[in-house]
Amino acid sequence: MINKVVKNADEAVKDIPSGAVLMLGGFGLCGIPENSISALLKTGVKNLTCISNNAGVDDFGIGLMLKTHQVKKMISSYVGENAEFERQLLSGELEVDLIPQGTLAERVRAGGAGIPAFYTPAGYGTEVAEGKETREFDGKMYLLESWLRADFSLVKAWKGDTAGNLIFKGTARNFNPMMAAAGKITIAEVEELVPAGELDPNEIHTPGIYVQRIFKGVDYEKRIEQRTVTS
Amino acid sequence: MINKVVKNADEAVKDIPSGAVLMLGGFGLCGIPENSISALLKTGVKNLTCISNNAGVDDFGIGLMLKTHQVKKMISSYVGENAEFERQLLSGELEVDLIPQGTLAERVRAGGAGIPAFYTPAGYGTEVAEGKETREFDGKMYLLESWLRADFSLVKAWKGDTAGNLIFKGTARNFNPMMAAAGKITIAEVEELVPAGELDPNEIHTPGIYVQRIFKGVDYEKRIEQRTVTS
Amino acid sequence: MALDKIGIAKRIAQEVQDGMYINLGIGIPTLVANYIPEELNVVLQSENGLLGIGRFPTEEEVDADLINAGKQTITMRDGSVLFDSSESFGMIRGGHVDLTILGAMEVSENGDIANWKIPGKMVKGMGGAMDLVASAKNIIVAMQHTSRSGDSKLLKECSLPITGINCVRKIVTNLAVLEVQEEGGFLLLERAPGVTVDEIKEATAGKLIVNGDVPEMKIN
Amino acid sequence: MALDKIGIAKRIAQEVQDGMYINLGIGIPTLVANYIPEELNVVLQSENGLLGIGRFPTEEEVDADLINAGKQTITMRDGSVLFDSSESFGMIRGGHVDLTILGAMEVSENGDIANWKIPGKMVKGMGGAMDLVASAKNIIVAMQHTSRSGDSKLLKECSLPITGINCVRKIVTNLAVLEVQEEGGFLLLERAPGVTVDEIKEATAGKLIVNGDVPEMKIN
Repeated sequence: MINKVVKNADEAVKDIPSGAVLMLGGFGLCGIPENSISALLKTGVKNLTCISNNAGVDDFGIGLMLKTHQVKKMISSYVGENAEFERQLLSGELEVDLIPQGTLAERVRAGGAGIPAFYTPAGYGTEVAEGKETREFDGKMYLLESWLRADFSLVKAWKGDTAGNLIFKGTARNFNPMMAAAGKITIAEVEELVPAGELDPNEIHTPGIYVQRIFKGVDYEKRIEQRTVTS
Repeated sequence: MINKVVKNADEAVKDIPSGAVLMLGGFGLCGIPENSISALLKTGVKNLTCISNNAGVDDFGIGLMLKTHQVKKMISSYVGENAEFERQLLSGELEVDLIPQGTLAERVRAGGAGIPAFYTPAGYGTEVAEGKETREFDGKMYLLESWLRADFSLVKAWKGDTAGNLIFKGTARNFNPMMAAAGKITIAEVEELVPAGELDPNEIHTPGIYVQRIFKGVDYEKRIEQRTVTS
Repeated sequence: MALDKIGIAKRIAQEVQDGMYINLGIGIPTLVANYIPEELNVVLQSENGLLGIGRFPTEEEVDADLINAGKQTITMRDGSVLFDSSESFGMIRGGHVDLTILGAMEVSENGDIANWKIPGKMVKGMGGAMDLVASAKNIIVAMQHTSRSGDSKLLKECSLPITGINCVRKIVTNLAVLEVQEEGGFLLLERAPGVTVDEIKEATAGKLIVNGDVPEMKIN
Repeated sequence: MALDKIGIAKRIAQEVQDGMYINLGIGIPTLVANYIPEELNVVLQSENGLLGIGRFPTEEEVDADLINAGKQTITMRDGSVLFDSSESFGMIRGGHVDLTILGAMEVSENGDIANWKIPGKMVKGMGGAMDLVASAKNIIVAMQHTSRSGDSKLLKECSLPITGINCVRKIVTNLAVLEVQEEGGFLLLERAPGVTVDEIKEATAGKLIVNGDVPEMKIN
């Protein structure tokens, strides 16, 4: 099997240039590539376009990259509570493209799967439809939406093997598998890295063909946004 | 959890009417719904449109339904070696719609996922493109293809639970998951049926939401088309 | 007397039928889960990738890798399934979810809904709302009948940027249960206990249709 | 001397580079797997849902649920992955497979390929061939230079219904290795051992481009 292992996050992200288009997996703070984000803070690349369902919080996730002014544009479905984000947006430092979550998921999936465009009903009749082609199928109206692809995709999995095969945990899967497929170079960080052959081929969520680099992440914080418990 | 269990194949297929559009999982004879096909031979429904990657062989799989003249039309990517199939086709008893395999897979996936149409490069410039809209994206030409949906989808899984969740085995997965999602009524037959809660939620290939009926199949033959061995 | 949030949730819970797959939005819709009768087998979908949302976890069970679409920590029920966002919205878009319950800022008499953006205020994004309203077969809106300033939220046309057109089927407010008619208009189905038809008329800016006697809701 | 099928497979195996993901068609292409140098790490894709095709099974290992796209029983290598047909063709269409090797009945000088249908004969279907040729970045055709009746299979234009246009990059036949040029024409890269340029010219109906000395293939 092809070996995709790199030493660590610094090694994995070192050639990401300023101006690159990145995809970052995760929903809220769940399943985000914590190590790759930390490494990008150190390389200091600028003018990044970040495709990610959310933009983190002020002091975690993509929020950290906003603080260091490394992000030029966010493509997201929900940018949540993030004071620095709001400030940069209002001051014009940051561009934002808001996309319905299912359309975002499908556009990324299309990017990985070689489908340049597809029709979806989401957003028809709303401002999301402005400037987009519309069309009726079986009496219902749809919008034409195009694929999204990235120069680099940064994903986070639970287990991975040296061939780049990935297994996610719980709802930390979310956008990660589609983004893995839609990146020209996909960098996967995992909590547990095993030799090829140790994962059951029938239980793998992301085939290694989509992953160019894989490393074992360290010090996962896995911050929780809404800690809700029953007593 | 919602209980989807029905007694057996006869019970599962008894309301499939003549003229119905069916999807049948499988690639070659691998992962085909053997029990549901047997039950359909008994109900004797006619004029079926069968969407299936292949058409079985003379004495197995969909080939059995061809013998009984229950199939009006096949929508497939490869109809292989099947003398009765050829005879019916040449005599005009049977219609056939041949579709590139990836386009077939994606059209079925689109049917389940609510995408009425999408662009694919497969078949551009060939007779498959006749009468279809074409369009250029990033300097490459694509065809517009539409979704496929079925009145009933017949799928075969390895393990399933009472809530309709399915796990496939080996390459017997193939078209089964997409067809499960694209059927108005999806009938799943499984080799092993367990109570909801016994399958790991992270290892399920087809979520039970797509499955309306599930039963434990019997007497699987699992015929092999090309038995190739090393000594 | 007008219903409180729990009353609205309880009334909506009566719309739930055995065997349904349901997506609950944030806010009052989330509360509905607490009032679905035990004997009904239903499955709750979370669009971030889970079918079979369970109760909140105990302190010991808390798992950062298991949250709902509101980013709350949760547990899974027996028979749950995990999947990615593409599969999740395929499920929604493909019409496999039977019932969607969500909040709204405005609903128009032809079923348009506005619930994602207020001009002049910070825009947070539509999340999955546009996909849900454009796709679901059966959409029930849970909301207050009027805004805090007393303006009706049931309008002839939405004044806010809309989330989807022609999609809301039923509305449960603190005052009433209403059904959006094919040809337009809010058909008054039930009144909150003690609330009069006149009070509802007063609070409804869009076309209200009253056919004969309007029964009171039955809330336990 | 013209190559036999094994010779063609051996020559194509030389095109394989370390780290490649490869889809092999039925026939000669399948044989290529046997001649890929051990030291190269490559992964074979089977479009029915497997990355990491292994050797044929022993009698005891035979599993009806594990076949390749040619419907042959197979095994899996360490690090294999199983997936469904939609994911498999997403992988192909998305350009993730580095090399596709397939057979052909005809190739035209602008890279069109015909390999699925002969008018008047029973049509079996294109299977995955149209997806593969429309999607792959790097397509090598393995075929005989001429048909059994002696007609050239390297043509100005295909006479048979085509599978895809403008897609073949390289052709390895029993007589030669040729590269399809952007501007059209078959550039002669190598001759089979002992085969002359004139013999290749003779066997090529489409435009053959010969630049200087053409080396002989090196086949072990």
